[in-house]
Amino acid sequence: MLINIAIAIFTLGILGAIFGAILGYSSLRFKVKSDPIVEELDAILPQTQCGQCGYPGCKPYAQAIANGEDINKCPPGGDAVMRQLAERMGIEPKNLEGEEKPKLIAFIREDQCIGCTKCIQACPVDAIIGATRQMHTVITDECTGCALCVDPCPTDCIDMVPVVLTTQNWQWDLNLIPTKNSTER
Amino acid sequence: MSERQTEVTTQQIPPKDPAVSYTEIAWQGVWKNNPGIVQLLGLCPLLAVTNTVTNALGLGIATLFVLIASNTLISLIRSYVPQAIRIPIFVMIIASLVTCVQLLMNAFTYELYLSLGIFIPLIVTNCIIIGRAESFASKNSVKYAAFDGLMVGLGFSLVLILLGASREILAQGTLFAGIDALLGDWAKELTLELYHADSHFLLAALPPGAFMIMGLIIALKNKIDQRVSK
Amino acid sequence: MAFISSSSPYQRVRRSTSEIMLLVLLCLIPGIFLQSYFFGLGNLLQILLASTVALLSETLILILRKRPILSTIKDGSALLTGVLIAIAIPPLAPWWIAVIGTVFAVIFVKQLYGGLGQNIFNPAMAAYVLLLISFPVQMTTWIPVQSLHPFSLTVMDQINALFTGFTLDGYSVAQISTSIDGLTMATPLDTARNALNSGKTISEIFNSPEYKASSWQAIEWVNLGFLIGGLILLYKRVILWYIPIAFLAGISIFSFIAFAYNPDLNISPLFHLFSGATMLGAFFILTDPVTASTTVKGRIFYGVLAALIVVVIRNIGGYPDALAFAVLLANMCVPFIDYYTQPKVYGRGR
Amino acid sequence: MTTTPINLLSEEQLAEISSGKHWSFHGGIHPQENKQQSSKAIIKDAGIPPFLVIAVEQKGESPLLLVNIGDSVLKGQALTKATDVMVVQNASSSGTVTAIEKRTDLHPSGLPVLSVVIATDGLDRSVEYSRCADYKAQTNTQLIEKIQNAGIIGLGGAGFPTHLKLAHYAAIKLLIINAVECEPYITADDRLMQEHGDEIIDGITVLQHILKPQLIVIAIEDNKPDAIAAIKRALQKKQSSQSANIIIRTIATHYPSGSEKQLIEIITGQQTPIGKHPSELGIVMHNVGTVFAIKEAIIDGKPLTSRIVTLTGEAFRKKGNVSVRIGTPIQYLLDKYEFTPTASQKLIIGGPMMGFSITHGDVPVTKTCNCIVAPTLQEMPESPPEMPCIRCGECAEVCPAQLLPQQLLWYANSKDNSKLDEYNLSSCIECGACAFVCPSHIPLVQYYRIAKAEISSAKQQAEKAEIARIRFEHRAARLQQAKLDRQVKHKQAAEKRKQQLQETNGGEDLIAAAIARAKAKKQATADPSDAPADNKKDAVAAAIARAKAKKQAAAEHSDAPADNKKDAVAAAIARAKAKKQAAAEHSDAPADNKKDAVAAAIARAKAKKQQALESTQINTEINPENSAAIAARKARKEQARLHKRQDLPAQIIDTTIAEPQTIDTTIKASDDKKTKIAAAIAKAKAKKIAQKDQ
Repeated sequence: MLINIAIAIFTLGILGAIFGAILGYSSLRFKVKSDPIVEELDAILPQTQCGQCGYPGCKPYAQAIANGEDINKCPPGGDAVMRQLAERMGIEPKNLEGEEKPKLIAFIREDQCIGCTKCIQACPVDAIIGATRQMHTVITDECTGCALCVDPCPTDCIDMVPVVLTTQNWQWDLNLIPTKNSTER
Repeated sequence: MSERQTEVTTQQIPPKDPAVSYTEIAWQGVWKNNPGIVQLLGLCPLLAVTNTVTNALGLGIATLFVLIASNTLISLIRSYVPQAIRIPIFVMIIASLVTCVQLLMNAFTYELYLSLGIFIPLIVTNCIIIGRAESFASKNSVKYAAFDGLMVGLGFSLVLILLGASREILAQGTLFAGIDALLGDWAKELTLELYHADSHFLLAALPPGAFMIMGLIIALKNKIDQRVSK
Repeated sequence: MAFISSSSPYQRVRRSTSEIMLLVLLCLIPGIFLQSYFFGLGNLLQILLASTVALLSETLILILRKRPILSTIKDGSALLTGVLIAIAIPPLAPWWIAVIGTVFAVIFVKQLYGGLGQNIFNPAMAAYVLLLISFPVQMTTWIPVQSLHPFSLTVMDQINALFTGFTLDGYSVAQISTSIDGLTMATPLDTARNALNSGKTISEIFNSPEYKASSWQAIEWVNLGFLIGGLILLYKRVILWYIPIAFLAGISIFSFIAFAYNPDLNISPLFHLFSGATMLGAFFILTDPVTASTTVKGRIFYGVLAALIVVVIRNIGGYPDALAFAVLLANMCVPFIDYYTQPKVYGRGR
Repeated sequence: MTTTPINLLSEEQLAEISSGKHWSFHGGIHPQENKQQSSKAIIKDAGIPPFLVIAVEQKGESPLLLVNIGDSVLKGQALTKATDVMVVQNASSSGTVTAIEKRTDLHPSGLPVLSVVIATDGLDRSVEYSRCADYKAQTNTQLIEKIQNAGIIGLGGAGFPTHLKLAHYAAIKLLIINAVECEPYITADDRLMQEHGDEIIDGITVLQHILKPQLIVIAIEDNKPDAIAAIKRALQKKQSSQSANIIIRTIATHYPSGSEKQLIEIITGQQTPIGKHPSELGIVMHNVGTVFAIKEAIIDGKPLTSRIVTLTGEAFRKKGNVSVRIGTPIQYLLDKYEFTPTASQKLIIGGPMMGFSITHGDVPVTKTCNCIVAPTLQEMPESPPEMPCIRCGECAEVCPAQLLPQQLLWYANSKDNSKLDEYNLSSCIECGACAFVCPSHIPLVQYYRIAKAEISSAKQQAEKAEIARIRFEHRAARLQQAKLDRQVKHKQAAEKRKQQLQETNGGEDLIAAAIARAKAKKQATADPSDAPADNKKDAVAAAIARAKAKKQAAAEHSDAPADNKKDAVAAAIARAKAKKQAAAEHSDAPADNKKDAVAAAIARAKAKKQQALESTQINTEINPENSAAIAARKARKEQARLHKRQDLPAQIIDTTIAEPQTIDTTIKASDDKKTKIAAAIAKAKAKKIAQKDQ
């Protein structure tokens, strides 16, 4: 009886040792060093670089998500981006922190611009051009709508304006067709 | 003004409370994260043996016992287990416990042992047990781990019994048939014959019936949760 | 003045989903007529019962799901499901057979998957399989052809048998199903299978008295009825030829291979084509657009696959007829088939 | 733009085509044609409307305008300047330019585009057209430029600039003249061929001269026997070596055989590869109307100022084809041709299969408008409510692009863009055949259009995001580099100083230097405060001294704040305060520890307010509109403030009012002097800025 028990313990012990050794070895041998997930997450994020997530840009936030940060901190990306992040991370979608706003771009009221270059320094994507004491202007195609330039402006001359609907970017919403002649000056 | 206030309040809320409480464990184990109908773990025995309440109860008790014991043991040794080989160690512990249970059932409830057959040794591979060991017992103190085992086991057993009862009623029109195999001769009295018909709903006794009733139970649970959250 | 804005195209073909369903129902009439001619009015009673239950359960589930009721009921799909189930079950099966089957088909197989257009499985066939597995006795007890009835059955007799299990004179359905010489009646496929299992060869079976007494001729006629209805559907372009032709060709070819291999153990292609639910399946069940493949190649493959399963189960499986199983198994393969049989888009080369 | 053709039609293929063989395409439908409504009457002139609205924006871009408000223009006068891709827009009648503004375009969205409005004088005076009988003496470049200046775009419906299509003249083997007109109701091309067969043949010879194809096929559907006969007659008249390789191909009536890709398949049996241009196969296709316009432009020297429009549908009393000046308001046509609206009236531009509805008549006829259908409700009933897709596969049967519309619908509903791509949504030509046959009345095309628009905007956004990412990374790298550069510069400066120091000592020999250093060291121990012992110490001391000097300078000038960062913080707070007014102003204050900063901020805020006031006054003088905007903003702020206040309990307001006083007193008590100085600085600054602005 005792011998039986001893044999059982011995066998199991040997088995345990062997498998443990294999596992221990493979955990060292096949260690994954870099995390490609950060690049993928960064590709999902809208690249507004607005810092609303609390990180200085989209890449740092992607890094933070990979390290377990919440996925719901990107209002510019909205629900769609959050869902993509959730899918990529394999976690449940969450409610968005902060509200999703329509897409805006910055617009400088040029007659009030004093040429202080503060907005140029604030712009994370170099989408404002101008020089000291010269009027500044926003390159609309490059503007990400992050609104980081609005606060530094000493004369409050930067407005965030919605993107204008044109025949080129119209999304076939039949319910929004005006039933009157719309004349814009 | 209001902006500032919200900022302050969000700062005051701690990020996430890692502390566990008994009520939370019970709530999670039995309802919110029920292993059977929410996590959908251990489906193999869940669907295979729940054709009668007796079988369901037998397997439920066996699983419950193994869960409590394994959670306790693993929690006790958790600080001595090397990270890399924790899984084999857990499995070893669980396997030993299941062997004990199997021997006990063989000794005391032989008929049930026969009718449950392979599903008793299969408890070893039940994801619920290894899952609790990995995600809870190896991170918490003994008392919490043991309680968690009890509650998760209870949650699983309840689903087993519910499924077993519905299938038994639909397929045989009885309840607690053969319960004496589990509880002894006195329990023969417990067997109820609810209705008698020439033809029974055979499908309920078959695996597809188990899937369908399981689906209905999950739907019911989700419905209740929806109601409550409203 | 403001004009209505709407999307192109502004011209449309005037055929709607409900009209398609109605046409299918109309084309079922020849088959139903022949079936009730041979097996009595029980069949019509079942149809009445099943369609009523189908409409009621559809209404109920639509209320629960908070969906528009009238417009959905009007599409006729629930009605069609009910009728198909009623055709498939024995004429004097107890009333609750039709009720359980129809409720299951409409609520579980169709609406719980999201309603019309969303279900994976053919509702009528899924219900048939459920009934066959759960209530094998009731589902395989066919009454003999009317000309062979030991007792004359009035309409009231049949209604009574359906709801209570006994005729007005107190004969049970089991007794009705037993023909003059005391043999239990079953479908020809059933009879053939049982005889095969007891070690007889096919030729022996065909010459045996119990086979001759079985309703094989009637079943052949019924199949012919459904074939006619199906051809009308084809002519009206309600269904396309791919699936029926592929299925019937498949049945002929596979059964011929088996027959050529061993004519003693395997029934002939012609017998395959005109027994069981072959024609009903080819034109009315497999062609259900929701659960069938939608590409041209896919439809052909789908028909052939179903045929293969039917022949295999009929010849070596445990159930006499296999159409319902074949349909369900083929249904499961549809997403896979569709994915791998996509047509080459314009400009992808030929 | 030039593609290198690799799949050119071979000689055998061309021989096969000219031998009379033709092919067919997958799917297609046979809708009710209803062409007889308008095909019988001859083309009439629609007349001169009181005003013309000529849209000048092309694909979202505004060209350079050649006219101003108030200018008088003649018919045929160029309104815009041609660029690479844009054609010239010409005035279509004489009159005065009364406005250049955004007007609703003839576009399904009903959105406005930049347009030139001309009030006509009814005289229809035109610029002098220079006829050019001998166009063959001119080079291709000249001819193509002429076509561009005549403002010719594809008149079949898509409106692709013709001069761009002609630019591929190098490797064209087959020219197809599209006279198929497969859309129901439309008869504009039919009538044109019946009445102007000779001109069309002339236009074809012009194209023949430019493109030099081996074969020209005129494709006409067999439901236009009169047009076929007319073209045949015209061709026979021209019987010469030129027309030897022009053939007329009668094709079966089958929608959408008039679509470019499908017609190419019918004529040649070839499919245009996905994402490629037909010129890849050596094929170019022109609409018969375009050919007519080319003839007028090249031979008669007339720019494109009018087009033939089919007015049809039971709601028109007078149906038929009319020649309409580009820019004529549709309402004018409706009135003139006795349009009687019925219940839930629709007005469709283009055919009933691919056209779009407009919601009012105040839109101009454009060059692509070939038909206006005004159906009664009996003629084209409202589509019944949409029912679920039963996957009947009818749509896949008729799809000329061999797509699986039912799968596309599924993925369009679930917004699965990658799946839509996998199922080739981009190959959809939006012909409407799928929606035409759908028994569940699903407006499939509409779903695909929305999905396509969403995909393209998602693509644009992804591109934009990628650019933003690159720019962000560049900026980050640049800032990093600047930081490094600064460090290097500092180091270099330090080294330079070191060297200079060495150089001053460098005249003497090493020993002397060493002695001197030793001496210096000794001295340093004796007097550490002044003489630097070694170079390093010296540098440090220099730096300290510099810093000190700077500080002093700063103090003297009493202008630049010592710390930029602090200043920025203070400025930010100040701005926030200015915005939030007294209540908000106060809640910020306790957060800041440095009292002088607080005081300075308050002062600055006040100064800023004053400045803002001043600037508003200035603006009032300069730009009334702007000041209005500012006033509106102010009003909004005020409103927001009031709103906030109402939300707050009375107590909080009380305390917020009470607290500033206490703080002020504490500030006064402890640091009165500092505060005053800071305030003074702030005021001075504000004044300066104000002056600058003035």
